[in-house]
Amino acid sequence: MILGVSIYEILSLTTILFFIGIYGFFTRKNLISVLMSIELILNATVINFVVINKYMFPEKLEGAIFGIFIIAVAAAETALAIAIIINLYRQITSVEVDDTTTLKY
Amino acid sequence: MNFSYTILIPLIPFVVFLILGLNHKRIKPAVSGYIGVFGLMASAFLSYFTAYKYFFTVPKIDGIYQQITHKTVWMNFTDTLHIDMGVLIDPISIMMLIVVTTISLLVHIYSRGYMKGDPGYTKFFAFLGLFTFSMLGLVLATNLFQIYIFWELVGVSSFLLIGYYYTKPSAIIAAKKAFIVTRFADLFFLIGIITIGFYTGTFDFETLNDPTGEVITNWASTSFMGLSVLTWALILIFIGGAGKSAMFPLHIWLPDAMEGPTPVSALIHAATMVVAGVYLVARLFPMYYFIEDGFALNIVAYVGGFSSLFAAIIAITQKDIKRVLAFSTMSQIGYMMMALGVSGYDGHEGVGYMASMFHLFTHSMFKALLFLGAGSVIHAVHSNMMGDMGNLKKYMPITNITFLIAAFAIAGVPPFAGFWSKDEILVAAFEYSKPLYAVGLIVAGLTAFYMFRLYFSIFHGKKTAYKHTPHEAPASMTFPLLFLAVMSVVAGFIPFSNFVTANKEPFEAHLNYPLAAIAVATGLIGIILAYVFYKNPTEYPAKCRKAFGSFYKWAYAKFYMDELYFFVTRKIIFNCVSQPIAWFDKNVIDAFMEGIGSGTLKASEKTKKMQSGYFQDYAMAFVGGVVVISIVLIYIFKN
Amino acid sequence: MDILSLFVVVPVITILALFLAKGLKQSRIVAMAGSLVQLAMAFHLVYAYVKERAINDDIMVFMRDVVWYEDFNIHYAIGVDGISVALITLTAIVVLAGVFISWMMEDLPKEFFVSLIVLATGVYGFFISIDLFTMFVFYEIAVIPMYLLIGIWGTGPKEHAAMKLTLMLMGASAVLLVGILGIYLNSNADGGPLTFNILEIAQVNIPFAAQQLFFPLTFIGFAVLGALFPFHTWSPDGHASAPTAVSMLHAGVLMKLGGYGVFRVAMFLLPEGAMDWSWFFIILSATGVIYGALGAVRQTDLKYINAYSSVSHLGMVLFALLMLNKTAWTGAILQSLSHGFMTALFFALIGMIYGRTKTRDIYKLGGLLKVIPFISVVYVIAGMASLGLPGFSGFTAEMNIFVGAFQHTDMFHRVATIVSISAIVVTAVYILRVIGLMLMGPVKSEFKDLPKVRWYEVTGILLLLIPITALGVAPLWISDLIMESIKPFIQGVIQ
Amino acid sequence: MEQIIFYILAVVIIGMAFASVTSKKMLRSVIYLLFVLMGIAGLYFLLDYNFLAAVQLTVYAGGVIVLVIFSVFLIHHLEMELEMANLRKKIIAALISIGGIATFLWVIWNHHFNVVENYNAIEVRDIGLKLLSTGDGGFILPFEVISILLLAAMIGAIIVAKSNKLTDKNEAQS
Repeated sequence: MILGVSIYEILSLTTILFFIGIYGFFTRKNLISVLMSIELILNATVINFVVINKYMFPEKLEGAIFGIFIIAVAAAETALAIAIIINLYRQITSVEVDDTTTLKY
Repeated sequence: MNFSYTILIPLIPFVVFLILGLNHKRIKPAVSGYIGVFGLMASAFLSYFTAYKYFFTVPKIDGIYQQITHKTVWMNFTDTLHIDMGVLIDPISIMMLIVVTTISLLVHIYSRGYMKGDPGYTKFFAFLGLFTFSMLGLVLATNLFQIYIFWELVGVSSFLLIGYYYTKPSAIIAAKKAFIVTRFADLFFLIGIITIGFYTGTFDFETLNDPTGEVITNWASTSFMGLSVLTWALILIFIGGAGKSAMFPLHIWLPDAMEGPTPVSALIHAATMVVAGVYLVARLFPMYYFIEDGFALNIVAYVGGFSSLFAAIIAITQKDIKRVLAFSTMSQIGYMMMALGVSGYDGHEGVGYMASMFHLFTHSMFKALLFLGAGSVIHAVHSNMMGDMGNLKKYMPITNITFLIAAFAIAGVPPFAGFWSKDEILVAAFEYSKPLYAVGLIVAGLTAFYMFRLYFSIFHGKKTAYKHTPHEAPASMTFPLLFLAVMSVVAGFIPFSNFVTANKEPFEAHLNYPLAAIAVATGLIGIILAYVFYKNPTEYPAKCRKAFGSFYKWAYAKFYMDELYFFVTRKIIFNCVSQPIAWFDKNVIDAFMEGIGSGTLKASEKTKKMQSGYFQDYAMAFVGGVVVISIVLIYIFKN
Repeated sequence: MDILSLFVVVPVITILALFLAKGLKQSRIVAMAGSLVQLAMAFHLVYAYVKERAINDDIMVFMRDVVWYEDFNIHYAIGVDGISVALITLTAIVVLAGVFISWMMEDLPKEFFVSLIVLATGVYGFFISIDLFTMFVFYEIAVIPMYLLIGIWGTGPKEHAAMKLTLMLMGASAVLLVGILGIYLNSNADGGPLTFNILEIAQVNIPFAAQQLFFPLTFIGFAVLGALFPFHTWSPDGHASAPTAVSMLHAGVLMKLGGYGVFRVAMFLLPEGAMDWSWFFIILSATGVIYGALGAVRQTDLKYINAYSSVSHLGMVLFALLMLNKTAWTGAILQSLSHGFMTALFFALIGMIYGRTKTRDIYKLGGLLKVIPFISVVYVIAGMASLGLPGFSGFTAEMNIFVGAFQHTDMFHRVATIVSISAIVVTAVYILRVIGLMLMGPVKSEFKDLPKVRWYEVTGILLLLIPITALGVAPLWISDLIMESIKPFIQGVIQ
Repeated sequence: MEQIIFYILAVVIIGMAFASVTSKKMLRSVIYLLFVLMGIAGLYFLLDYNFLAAVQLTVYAGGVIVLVIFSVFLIHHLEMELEMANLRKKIIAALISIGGIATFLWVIWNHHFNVVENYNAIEVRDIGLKLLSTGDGGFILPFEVISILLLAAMIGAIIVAKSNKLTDKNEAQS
């Protein structure tokens, strides 16, 4: 627990962080930037896990462990994503979202 | 008395039709002519035999000729209402049998000469067979529906024969017109039949025509717009008859029908089919007479009278000989209709009925003769127009004589056949209504005039230079002429009132001398006028034409009836109904249905833009959706 | 194997055999053999039916019932009465004629015949089913090959036509499905189990409110296939693009499914709804009768003329069904048969003319009577039959309809009847117009020598022409056969 | 004191996050992100989750960010201006985000959390035991799964990134 800081404030912080990530995810046109936005989102989530664990169930460890898992998965995901991005760059010499619209209609 | 063999009378021509029609490529023309002629000969013989047997061997009950029927159910409508097929033998059907088979036989013989060398020779005889079959079926019909069935078949064989020269546009149009106009009339006929069937529960003539029966005595039990429903039905049926018999205003097809080969005109459009309407009214005469006290019969009388006058006036002005004859036919049929209309029922009161049938009989003889004679002339001159003819008596003596006899007969000069029948009609009309009598008299005069105008312009008059010298027709064509000429003379002496009467009870008819004298005088005046005008080329016709001015023009244009119909059908029905419907179908109904389709397409075209391929857009939609749904859920579950 | 299931099995065997066939020559022989067997079966069925009917008094005979999907009580239930027997015979004849007419189908012959026979299977199945669900399934089987047949083997804007036709019919089946499910869900009104079986439902008194609600759905669902005005527009486009044999089968057989369905499902199961709604549909169908005829007058494409003529004639069928009496219903069935043969004949002839002249515009054609006399003469005969000439099937049917329609004495029915009757004049106009322009007249130079008619064409034509004449000349036995079968149905309405 | 640190951290995190998603320079954006991650690590320290904070720092700040920076180096010129979405899209995204924030905040602030007063720190040992525990509530299975996942991801990343052959083939085709 942080002295003088209620769970509401921390959750508000994570919410804002989460939606900043969302905003970035929507507006960025570069794949790497999009990836970074995803990191923001994930981090916001991890904080939530941890905070709720801390504030409401201090005897338990699940929140923290999940946080670790998420970080691990996020790392793996980032590694893969960057591999894909680099590969993509090799193929089309671009990592812009505009050039990867094969899902179109 | 067993008369079931009479079924053979129509069936023989039908078999001829089948044989010739199915094998028309294989049978040689010479053979097919003989097949037709012999078939008809058999039919004719059978009908003569039937006439003899019926009139002279079947005993009359209470002095009334019996009606003999043989029939079998053909189709069931309801438990009580059904169509029968069969034969009905009574005086008028026998008379019609004789007329039809005789004329048809003569036309068959005549056609062997007339159609010689025609590529469709066999087909022609096949059609003649079909027509004869249908007409005989009509004549022998035992009920209204059977008559309707054969009525239609007659119509279609008429269509086929008018359109016989099917590569000629005018023939096609004429055939179409004939069929459609009569079909239009048949529509009313059909409605009339169904009405009668519904309200009386039967189509059968025997039941319908029984003067003491349920149908006739109960006519007042139903009413529609002030009249008995049965009266309406009879009027509708008369419209059907008027269509086939070319009564005003449904006559417009008849003059055009002359596009067919001349023997066809003689058979169908002069002697037999066109009198079907008269026959129909005569067949239902007790109904016409008793129901609503003869209201429908009055209409018959006036329509007949008017048509007769109307046609006679037009006939004077026409230049095509076959059209003159066509209008003459129409006029004479109007006469018959009028005679039926003015007739009473019992005994001597029924003289109009008798006269009508008598006139039908004699008319068929001399009108067929006139047509066949005209055919012979056309055959020789290769033209229909009076202007191309003249002084033919020199080249065609037999045709000349026979034509003259026929002209005398139709003009009502004693002792030729027309005189006797026409006289009876005038007597009946005189007793019934003076205006109709006057009409009849005027028509008699006009008839004599235009007939002799025709005669003189063809056989006398100016000396025309012919490209090919006309010559008398071959024996196969002159024999029918001579035969019919004899008939035109002697037919009048048949004591018709002994055989055919309204109530089937023979009576003694005798000449009404004053009236006969007036009629003959009128006829003679007409003939003399024609002699003066047309014996040699004179100025009079032109002067008269001028004197009548626009009236002449109107009459020459057949009072613009064709144009009127043309206007109604082409301009109003086609352009104002059919065209808009086609437009409506395409631009409203179909467009609406297509609109559903293309609307969906357009909507999808628009919405597919959302499928932009940018994963961010999908994510945006997803998150937006989550947010919106959350808000909605929160709103709902807040409380 | 019972006598009715064979009608589904034999076409399926034919289809399997067709898969083994190679090329046009083999596939057409196989298709012909299959259709011939079906025709023989149809004749045998007529014979067996007449024999069975003499000793069996049930509504349906040759019944058979196999559970198909138990949870919803769906059965493969089959049975026939005189009406279905007549229509099955019609189908068999038209299918065989269609095979003959497609004798020279160069394009993917195997697939063509397969689709054709799939269609026939659906139609047979539809006619023998007495279970609503099975019926619906067969209905869909019959409708769907249409898309392929028009889309692949058609001419002109075929994709559009095929799409339009299929979509409109699918839309109709959607409505129909709602109607059928509505009937199904109300089939326990008397306390019994839910059922799709027609005969069982007929015993149930479905509540009036439900009848009122589901009758129009069922009626429209079927009647769209019967070209009910204003849902007829798929038919002209569809026919114009379809290949000959498909037009024949479609107009000749498939469109009959509409009238049959209306009769067997809508009228039989929902009689009160029918009475309640009849005025509305009478207006539509009578409009369709005269409207189709007038529409045909102005068309120039032979197939369009015929399609509109079908709208008119089938409008007559629906009109007659709505008259709700025995005579009119007999007329309706007769008209279905008659129209089936006639229109199939027409389309066959049009196909032959088109195949020779490469045009269907009546203003471009002319004088064909001289060049191809056989086809032309048959065309005239078919035309005469179509305009209701006595001696042909159209006449007997129409007279039954008119006499039946006249049994209603009120003004509304009278007017509607007279409007419908007056269509016969308009029919004469457009038939004669075609005959006058196309067959008669001077021979045009470009059509001076057209190929002679071939044996398979003659066979196809005669197959259709003979029944038309037979029905017209001796209608008594068939009309009695039908009337007999109608009796149980009419009782529902009279009550 | 802790309150003040928290607010400073919060401002840093949000400010840097915002800068990270709006910056037009790629590398700066990455650096901003680094600050965000470090701020979050600070938050964990504040919450007495020291191990987690360490993991956050090593994995994220140390691993991921470096990976990202390298890839940026591979792909971009350093001073390249990033292309941004058009204004309309930005506004819609902003609206959705603000709507989402509003909804979430409303929910959070309207919810009563059962907060338990406590100040006990979590030992690394506890986490390790819990992770490897095979007993009740033990995380051995997820742990193993994660390790396999990481392995798979690693191999996958190598294969994807090194698929020269595929590239050659594609180029040859095109």
